[in-house]
This record gives sequence, structure tokens and C-alpha cells, in this order.
Amino acid sequence: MSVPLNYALALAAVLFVTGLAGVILRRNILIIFMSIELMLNATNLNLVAFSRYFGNVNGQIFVFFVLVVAAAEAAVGLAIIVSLVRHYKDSLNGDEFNLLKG
Amino acid sequence: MNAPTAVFIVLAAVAVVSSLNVILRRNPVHSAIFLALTILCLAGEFVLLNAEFIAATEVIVYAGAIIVLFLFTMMLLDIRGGMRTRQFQNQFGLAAPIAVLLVALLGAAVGAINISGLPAAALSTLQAAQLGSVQNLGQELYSNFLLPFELASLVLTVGLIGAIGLAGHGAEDREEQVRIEEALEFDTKVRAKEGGHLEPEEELVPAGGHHA
Amino acid sequence: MAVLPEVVVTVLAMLLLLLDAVLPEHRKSGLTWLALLGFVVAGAFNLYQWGSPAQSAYGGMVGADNFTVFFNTLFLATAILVVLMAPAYLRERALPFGEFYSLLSFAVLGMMFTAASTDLISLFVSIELMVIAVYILAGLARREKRSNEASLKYFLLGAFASAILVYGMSWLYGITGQTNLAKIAGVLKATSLDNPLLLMTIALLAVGVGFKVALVPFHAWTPDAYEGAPTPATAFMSVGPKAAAFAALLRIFISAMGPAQPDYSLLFAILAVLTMTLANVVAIQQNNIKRMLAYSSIAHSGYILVGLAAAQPGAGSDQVAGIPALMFYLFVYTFMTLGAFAIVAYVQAGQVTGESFDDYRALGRRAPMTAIAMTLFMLSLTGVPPLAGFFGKAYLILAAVHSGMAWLAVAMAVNSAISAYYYLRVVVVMYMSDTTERVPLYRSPFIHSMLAVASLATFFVGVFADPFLRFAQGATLGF
Amino acid sequence: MQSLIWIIPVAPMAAAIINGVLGKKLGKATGAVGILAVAISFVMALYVLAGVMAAGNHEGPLADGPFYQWIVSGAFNVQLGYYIDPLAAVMLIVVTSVSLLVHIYSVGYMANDGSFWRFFCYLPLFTFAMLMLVLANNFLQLFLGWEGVGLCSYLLIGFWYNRKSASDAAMKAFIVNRVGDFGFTIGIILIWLTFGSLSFTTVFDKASTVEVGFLTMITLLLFVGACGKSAQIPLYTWLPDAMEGPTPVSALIHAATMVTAGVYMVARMYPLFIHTPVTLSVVAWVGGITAIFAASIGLVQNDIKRILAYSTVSQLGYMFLALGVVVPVSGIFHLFTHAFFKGLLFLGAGSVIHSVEHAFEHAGVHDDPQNIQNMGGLRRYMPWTAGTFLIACLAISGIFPFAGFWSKDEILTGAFVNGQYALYAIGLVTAMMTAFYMFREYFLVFEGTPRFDTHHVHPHESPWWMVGPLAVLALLSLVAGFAVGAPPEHGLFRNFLDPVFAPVLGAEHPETAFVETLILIGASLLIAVIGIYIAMMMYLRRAWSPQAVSARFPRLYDLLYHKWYLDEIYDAAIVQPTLAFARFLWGFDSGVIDGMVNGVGALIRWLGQGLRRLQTGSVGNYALGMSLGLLVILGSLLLSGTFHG
Repeated sequence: MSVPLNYALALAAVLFVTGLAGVILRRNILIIFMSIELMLNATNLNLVAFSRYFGNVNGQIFVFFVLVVAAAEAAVGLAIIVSLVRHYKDSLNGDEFNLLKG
Repeated sequence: MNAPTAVFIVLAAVAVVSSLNVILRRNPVHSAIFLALTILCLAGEFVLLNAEFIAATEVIVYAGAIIVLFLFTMMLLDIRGGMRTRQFQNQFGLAAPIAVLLVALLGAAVGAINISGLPAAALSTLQAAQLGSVQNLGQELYSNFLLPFELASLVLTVGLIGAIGLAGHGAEDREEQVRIEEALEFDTKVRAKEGGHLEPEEELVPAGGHHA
Repeated sequence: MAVLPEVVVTVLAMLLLLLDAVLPEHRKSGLTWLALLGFVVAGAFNLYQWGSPAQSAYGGMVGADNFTVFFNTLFLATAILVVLMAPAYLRERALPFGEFYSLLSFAVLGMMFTAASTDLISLFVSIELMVIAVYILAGLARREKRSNEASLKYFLLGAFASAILVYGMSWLYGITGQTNLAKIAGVLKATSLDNPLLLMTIALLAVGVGFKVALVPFHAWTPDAYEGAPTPATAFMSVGPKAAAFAALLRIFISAMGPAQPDYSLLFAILAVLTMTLANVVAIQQNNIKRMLAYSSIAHSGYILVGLAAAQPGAGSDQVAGIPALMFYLFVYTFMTLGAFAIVAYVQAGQVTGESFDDYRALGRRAPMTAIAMTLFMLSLTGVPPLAGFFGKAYLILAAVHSGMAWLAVAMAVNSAISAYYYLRVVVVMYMSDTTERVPLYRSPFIHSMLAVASLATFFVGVFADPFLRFAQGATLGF
Repeated sequence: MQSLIWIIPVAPMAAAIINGVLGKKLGKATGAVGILAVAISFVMALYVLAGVMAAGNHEGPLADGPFYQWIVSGAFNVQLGYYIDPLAAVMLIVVTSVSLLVHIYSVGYMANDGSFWRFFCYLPLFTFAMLMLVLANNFLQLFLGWEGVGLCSYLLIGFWYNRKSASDAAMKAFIVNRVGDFGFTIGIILIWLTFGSLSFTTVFDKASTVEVGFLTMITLLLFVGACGKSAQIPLYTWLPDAMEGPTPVSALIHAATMVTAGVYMVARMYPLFIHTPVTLSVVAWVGGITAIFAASIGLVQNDIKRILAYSTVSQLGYMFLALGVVVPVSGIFHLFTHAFFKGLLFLGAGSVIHSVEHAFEHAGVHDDPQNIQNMGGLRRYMPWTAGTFLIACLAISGIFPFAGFWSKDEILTGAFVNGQYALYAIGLVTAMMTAFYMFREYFLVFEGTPRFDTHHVHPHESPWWMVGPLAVLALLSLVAGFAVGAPPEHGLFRNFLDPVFAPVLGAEHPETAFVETLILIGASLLIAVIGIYIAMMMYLRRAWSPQAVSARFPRLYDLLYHKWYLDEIYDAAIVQPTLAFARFLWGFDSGVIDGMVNGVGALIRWLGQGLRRLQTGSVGNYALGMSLGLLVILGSLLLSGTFHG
């Protein structure tokens, strides 16, 4: 006996929207970034659940690659944030970076 | 309700609460800790879904690498300044209903899932256990998924270049920056004038040292 | 060997990385020649594969077919042109050559695999390889605030969109149980499509890829990122990743989800109209030429999307069909847009600013050949016959009409009329105004040869459109 | 013949390329290159004409084929071809001959201009585009030429870009034309949709099989394009402004050739238009109203070129009127004669401006060299210009036996015979106004006493480079009418063009009785004479001042009083209200219609300004926009059952 598919999908959907809400609600760019990680993890849960459901391994392989990409994205993203905050503005507030607009 | 389902629901509840904490906490360090907690819960769910290897990888990559990276970044930067200002966007009033509506829509879609309409495989316990094993995944990764695997290594290489290229240079940039910043500040002023034409004598006269 | 061009580009990327670390500073301009050589060799291998029977490689991860060859040609041409336009700008701004070229190579590699991917997993990894490299390219001028900011915005929103995209992919896997695009199509064809999950999947995927090709309302990053990024990187971003994202769009929505076509056709048609209209209207208001071109590139995404909306899978090559129209337009778009950005880079290389319309005053007198080239690009972007842009638009319009969406064709015609306003403004400034400016323009054989190639292509793809159209049509036979 | 047709457009294109690339080195030699190229085209056009004439009565095109297969990919088949029939032959002759004369004239006119070579790059380029348009055997090529002439017109109006008014006018011309082109584009799209082909022959063959309502829509859209290019209401505003360009350009592009492209297009599409009575009456009424409207504005203008510009708009209205009342041959005939006398008028005006400008400059006078109130008595200084100008004025006024008489009379007769009495009346009134303002211009410029300081200002006759073309055009304005137009309705011109239109028009058009013809001719002649007479009384004799005259000739006072009394009644009842109305229209023109055209632009700009604010620069806002997009797409996809195909 295993966990019903719907439960996992529902949890994934909730986590996904939580992450999405974090992105659009928060001003702190670090927290925005963490919210994006939440969304990626929701995806992972989805994939693992479907993988179990279909009994094929592709979903889990997909998760593996999502993890790798997330790691690379984190490295680059945090580097961008560090560079930005050090060179430009001592602030983590996403709204304050608005030289470019219009 | 069977035991795995019960465990699943408990972990799910913890995951949801801690994920809410990720997005609602004032201090990003707390958010990061709660992110780690969420990820641990998810790893638990993965085990319940017969994905042991992925669960382990998730813990290692996220808790071990990504969140540590976040914490290091916070050490490098002054996060207290960010904590003193308002935490939420002005668009809260719009953003909150959007989030609620999206939950509703995704919930409706998930609720409407027609299990019988989907192609499914009934797995025996043994098959299920083998599904997420290291052996099984390794075999797939090094045969069918060799190409994405190689590409993934390139992705990581690019991540490395980015990290070094963007954040690896510190104070030595500072002097060079002064020159360019002045020139660009000047450019920004031109933009503010909305296309007003420059007189040539104004050309390239930097606005004297008002940068930090 | 199916992926030979990709292998060459990989080796090139690694080699550039290595030499960048090893070579002394004054020898680094030699990297330009190496990059050129690498891309040309890859291009030669690539074109050699044209017409060879379609095959699948690496366990169904990538396909080697004419579609791939077409897009690889586009990507490698883009890379070569960007390498040619970059040195003047990079030297002037003291930006690192090695990093720029190696990141460019990695991005091109990602683009090539994106177009070649026949599996969701390799597609996702390739797209990410491309965009991560481009995030860094956008922020390469790390001492400039605007470049920092461009990179941050592009990164945060890009990661957000990627998360939505991959969530959509997980659903696509979820409703079919497959990651291979052809197998997904098979399942979708076999099972009933009456499934709200399919619609949700379409929505999520459309948003995810829509971000990468800059469709309204997922376009907001584009003007900011384009304006702030170093100009050669902007030029690259406006063409390469966009073309790759369109390839991904075709792979996902035609190869995999072709059977669900009626569900998304109208969606894309509406997005196309929204995109071109908003972008054109806002472009009129711009005073910064890079920003104007950014909005122009958004508008062109809208035009190109018309091809997808009008796509009818299975249409024979004797019909005016959406997909070849889309691909032909991408081909045309590549040269004219790269050319326009190259001129921005050229004007900027000689002076610190060079982004406002005023910097183009009397360019017709200061640099006649450059001004003629710019006029050519602007007219082609407007869609004035007999330049390449005209045929691209005409073909798209006819495809829209052919698939019964005459209103879409009308919207495109209206927009093309609006766009004349801001493109011609550049021409007017160049020829019909005077300046006391005496800043000399930068001279670089690289950039001059780049401009020559781009303007000749813009002209000849229009005047001798037939072989190029056949090229695009030949590349779509797989669909 | 067919194997050589490609030379006609290619020669000017080659000249444009040569002059464009080597222009700076060639200097004045660019003029020779241009003249030579256009002369070659002209000779070839004559050759084509001879071929067409030799072929005699031949239904359908004499030659229809590609000289370059542009795109041959399946259904998307585009070619550059030629479609030779009498109509095309006539247009080829008009375009190449006027272009040749204008090229020659420009050598003199532009002699002192620093951008001489640039001018001689654009001018052949224009000729090339115009010839492509005329030769087109498919809609895409037509559109290509259409856009090409628009672009060249834009470049040439803005030729003296240092003047802000010139670059503004260029921009305006381009944008107003884009509005027309937009309708044209959609018309072409619909044609492709309906007929599945863009080739003229295919489309014409299938014309009768298409539902009339749909055909009406198509033809109306095509006519919108024609309105833009041929400056008809409401898209005519660009043409008067276009006078900012050098005068030879005004003569070639904005009088003789490009602006007639709309007329040519409608005539070429007559197999479509003939099936749609609604469109035809729209064409007729737009033409008629434009004719009278522009003519009445012309009454009160003082700029020597602006009068001619309004006159051109008015005459183009005449041509559309002819097409609308189903006498297409007369419309084309008027196009033919108009090209000569209007070209002549513009070149004459250019000669005057050229001379007066130099004279003013020399004397240090800062008056406007284009204002006819600053001229007068110029006939003594420049007799050739004056003489040829007078011939052109007589021609345009429709005085026997000048060219305009024949063509204008045919149009009016056609309108009358086909029962369009209202349009006939409009045409008649317009004819009077035309005669009036043309002679007003002539008298104010060339006759009377000079209104400039004759001691310091010494205008000269223009050089032979300029006078030569004037003389040639004057000769043509004199003979082009009766040589091919007499006797009315049975002239050479009609017989020549009949193979084009007779099969289309079908039934024989009503034959007019000889007496009727005579009466109609008499009426139009009379009305022209009245117009000239009023102008003469007002501006030559200055007879409006009763006190002066009565004091000088007391005996004649009583006799003449009544005459003046009549004149004054006429003045009070007709002339003054007309002038007032014309002033009102002038205000309406610059205020409302211009305002409408500008208003659309302003609306778009305002919209852009508002939408631009959405781009706030904040990442959070952008992400919100994306989420909103996701929500809307997801919501509408999930909620709408109909969406699912």
C-alpha cells in the first residue's frame, strides 16, 4: 500500500503556490530566491509522485537534473546578488534596484 | 488509512507550515532554516514514494550545499539593513488574491484528476522498492540519460564560472568602478532629460564625486 | 556522428576557458580568432549534415534532423556575428574577453541542444545551460550598476519562469507518463484529451517558455535586461536564446503536444496580438535606442508567435504554413536585429554613452556606410519591401490568413504600421538632423565586416528569398 | 519585345546604384548617368508602345510573365513580372517621359546644391520603383513598387532636412501613406484569401465568381490605399505639405506619377471594381468631393506651389470621379494629359522660385520667394517661363484646343451621359474654380506691375537646362489632347485603350448625340471662360475698385455701374461666400482633418506613455505581472468549455 497520488500532488501544488506567493509578496531578494527554490521542490515532489505512480524511473531522473540545475542556479544567483550588493547598493530590497525602467 | 499515508500527512503538514515560515519570516536566516526543514520533510515524502536515492540527493544538495550557500551569502552581506525596512511589496493587496486564486485553480485541476483515465502501472512491493534504488537510477543515468548527465556537468561548470566571474573580484574593482560610475551617472542624467540634446561643451564632464 | 557540431562547440568552450586562465593579458585578443574558428568549423560540420536522414541519438535524448541543422545554423551564425561585434566594445569597456567568449560558447551549446532535444529532461537541462550562461553574460560588466541590475532582474525572473516551466513539464510527464516528446505525442493522441490537467499543463508551459521568448505579460524583464547588459550580450540575448526558446516552443507544442493543437492555437494568437501591440506602442515612447530595440524585439516575438498560432501540424510543404513562416522569420530576424545592435555597440564603442537617439544625429554624414546599414536594418524591421523583413512578415501574414485567422493578420498589419514610427525616427535622426558632435567613431575591421555580413544578408535574403525559404521549409518536414 | 522588357526598370535601378555608391566621386556626372538611364527606359517604353500598337485589338494582356522568379515555394509564389497591355504602355510612356524631362530640368535646378549626387540617386530610384509598380503582374510586386515610391517620396520630401518643416512633412507623408497602405495590405490579404493567388490574371478571371459583398469589401480596402497614395479625402493632407521637397520632385512625384498610382491601381483593378456598384459610387463621390473641396481651398492660397498642390488633389479627384462614373478611359486620359500640364506648371513654378529666390538673395530681400503676393510682372523677366506657364494654365482650365480640354470634357460628358447629374454639376463648378485659381496665380505672378523692388531685385530667365523641358512639356500640353483625343469619344486614345476596358465594361456605353456633345462642350468651355474672366477682373484689371474707375471715366460710369453691380452681386452672392467657405475649409483642413490624423498618432503616444508606467523597474511588480498572466491564462483555459476544440 502506498500514498495516494492525489495527496502528493496537492501538497506539491500548495508548496508551488506558497513559493509563488513568496516571490510576489516579498521585497527581500534572498527570500524571493528561496521562494523559487520552494517552487522547484514542489516540482520535485510532483515528479517523484508520478514516477511512483507510473512505475517508471524518468521522473526521478528528472528530479536529479532539477537538483543539479538548482545548485548551479544557486551558485550563479547568489554570486549575482553578492556582486550587486557589494558594487551597487547596500540593500537587499528588490524594489530599490530600479535604474532601469520605463 | 494506512501507515505510510498517515506519515505522509504529518510530514506534509510540517512542510506546509515551515514553507509558510520561509516566505513570512522577517529574518532571511530563519527563512533559510525553515527552507531546510521543508526540504527534510520533502525528503521524507520521497522515501515514502520509493525514491530513496533522490531523497538522499535532495538532502545533500539542498541542505548540504544550497542552503549553506545561502547562509554564507548572508554572512557576506549585511542582512540587518534589509530587515529594518518593510518586508512586503506594496502590491500585497493584489498579490494575495492571486495566490489564493492560483491555489484554488490548481486545487481544482488536481481534484479533477481522473486517475482511471491515466495510463498506470501497478507495481509490486519489490518493483516499487527497486524503482528508486541507486542501482536502477545509476543504470539509467549512465545509459539512456548520459547526454543530460554530461550537459549537467557543463551547467555546473558555467555555475562555477559565474560564481568566480561575478563575485570573485572584490576591492580591486572599486577604483575602476569610480570612473565608469561617473560616466554612467552622467548618462542617467541625460535619460532624465528625456532626450534633451546635449551641448558639446557639456560632453563628458563628470558629475563630481557624489557617489558613495 | 550526429552531434559533431555540438562537440566542437564544447571543446571550444573548454579551450577558451583554459586559455583565458593561461594566456597573458595582452595575448587575449587572440581568443577572438579562436572563437571565430571554432564556430566556423562547427558551422561547417553542421551544414554538412543537412539532408541526411533524421536519426535519434543518446537514447532518444536528441534528434539529428534538418530542424536541428536549421537552428544550429542560426545559432552559429549568431555566435559568429556576436564574436565579430564584441571586441571593440569589450576592449573599450575593459571587459574580460575569455569569459565572454566561453560563456557565449556555453550558451550556444545550450541553444544547440535545446533545438535538438527530443526529451523533456534534455530539453530542460539544455535550456538551463543556455540561460544560466546568459545571466552571467548580462552581468559581465560587473562594475556597472546597470549591468548588475540587469543581471539580477533577468536572473530572478528567469529562475521564477524556469520554476513554472519545469512544474509544467512535471505535469506533462504526469499526464502521459513519458518524457520523450514523440511518446508524449503518442499518448496524447491515443487517450482522450478532455482533461483539465492538459489545459493546466498548456498554461504552465506557455508561461514558462513565453518568458524566454518575451511574450506580454511575461516580457517585463526584457527592456531592463537588454538595456543594462553589455551591448554585444544584449545583441546575443535578443536573438540566440529567443530563437532557441522558439525551437523549444516548437518541440514542446508541435512535436509533443501537436495533438492538442486546438487548445493552444487561440491562446497563442491572443498572446501574439497582446505582445506586438503593447511592445510597439511603448516603443514609440523610448528615447534610449537599446531600450527601443528591446521593445522592438518583444514586438517581433509577437510576430513570430503568429507562426505558431497558425501552425497546422501535418500541412504539406505546398501550403503556406505557420511553422516554416515562423522559422523563416527567425532567420531574417537574426540578421537585422544583430545588425541593429551591432551598430549600437559600434557607436557606443567610441563614446561612453551612445544610447540616446541624439547620439545618432547626423550619423549619415559622420559614418555614411554605417548609416546606410542602419537604415537597411530599420527598414527591414519595419517590413519595407524588398528587404528580408518584408518577406518574413508577408509569409507570416499569409500563414495566418491561410489558417483562418484573418484578424490576426490584420493585427499584424496594424502593428507593422505603428512600428514604422519609431524605426523611421532613427533614420530621421541619422539623416535629417545635425550635430556639433565631433567624437570619432571607433574603427574595427571586425565590426565592419560584421555589419557588412548582416546588411548583405538582410538585403539578399529579401532579394533572393527563395533558397532561404526552402531552407526553412526543408527544416520543418519532420513536423 | 518581351525579352527586353526587364531593361525598363533595371536601367534606372542601375543608375541609382551607381550614383549611390560612386556619387561623391562622380559629382555632376551623376546627372548624366541618371538622364542616360531614364532615356534608355524611355526608348524601351516607346518600343513597348509600338509593340502594343502593332498588336492591335487584343483582349487581355499582350504579355504577362515573370522576369524574375522571386519565391517559388509551393503556394507562396512571388515573382517580378510584367503585365503589358495598352494601359501599362500609356503609363510607361507617361512615367518615363516626365521622369526624363524632370531629370534634365533638375540638372539646372539642383546645380548649386551640395547634395546634387544624392538627388540623382533618389530620382532614378523613384523611377525604378514607379516602373515596377506600373509593370506589376501581381499584387505583391504592385505593393513593392507602391512602398518603394512611398519611400522615395519620403526621402525626397525631406531632401532638405535642415529645414524642420521639410523633415516634418516627410514624416507626415510617410505616416499618412502608411494609413492608406494598411487598408491596401488588408485588401491584398483578403484577395489572397479569396482567390488563393496574387497574380492579376488569375484574380481577374475569378472576379465574377466571388460574392459581391465580399468583393465590395476588398475593393473598398484597395481604394483606401489609393486614397492614401493619390491624396484623396481624408488622406490628402500630406500632399500640400509635401511641397517642402525640391520642385522637380513635386513635378515628378507629387503631380505626374506617384500620386497617380492610386488612379492607375483602381483602373488596373477595374475587373474587380466593375462588379461592385457600391464601391464605384464611393469612388465617384470621394473623387467629386475631393475635387471641389481642394479646388475651393486653392482659391485662397498664396504659396505658388501650394496652389498647385491643391490643384493636383482636385484633379486627382476628377480622375477618380471618372473611374467612379464608369468612364475609366477618360480618367486615364486625364491622367495622361494632367501629367504633362501639371508637370509643366510645377516646373514653371520651380523656374519662378529658382529665379526669384536668387534675385531676392542677391538683393538682400527677405521676402518669401514662394508667395505670389511678392511677385507680379515677371513675364518681362522670364518670357519663356511665362509663356509655357500660360499654356499650362489654359490646358488645365480646359480651353480648346489645349490638352486639358479634351480629357476634362470627356469626364464631364461621361458623368452627364451616365446620369450622374450631381457629380456633373460638381465637376462643372470645380472646372470654374480651377480656371479661376490658375489664372489668379498666372496674373499675380506674371502680369501686372511687380510688387517687389524693381531697382534692386532682378529676376532672370532660368538656364536652358530648365527651359528646354518646359518647352517640350508646353508642346505636349498643347497637342496631347487633340492629337489623341479628337474627335471626342472616338479618339486614338480611346481606341487604343478600349481593348483593356471594353471587355470589362461589357455592354456598349450609351452613344451621345452630336448636338448633346456640342452643348456639353459649350457648357464646360463657358464655365472655364467665366472663371478666367473673374480672375482677370479681380487680379489683372483690378476692376473691383468702383470709385477709382468712376472718377476716371465719369461718362462710362452708368454703363459700367451695372456691370459692376452684377459683379458685386456675383461677388457678394457667390465669390465672397465661396471665399469665406474656402477659408473655413482651409481652417477645417488644418484643424480638423489634420487634427484627426495627428490625433491618432497622439492617442498612440499617450497610450504608450501610460503603458510605459507599467514598467516600474521593480522585480516584484514584474513577477506579479507574470503571475497575473498565469492566473488569467489558467483561469480562462480551465473555465471556458468552448475553448476546447
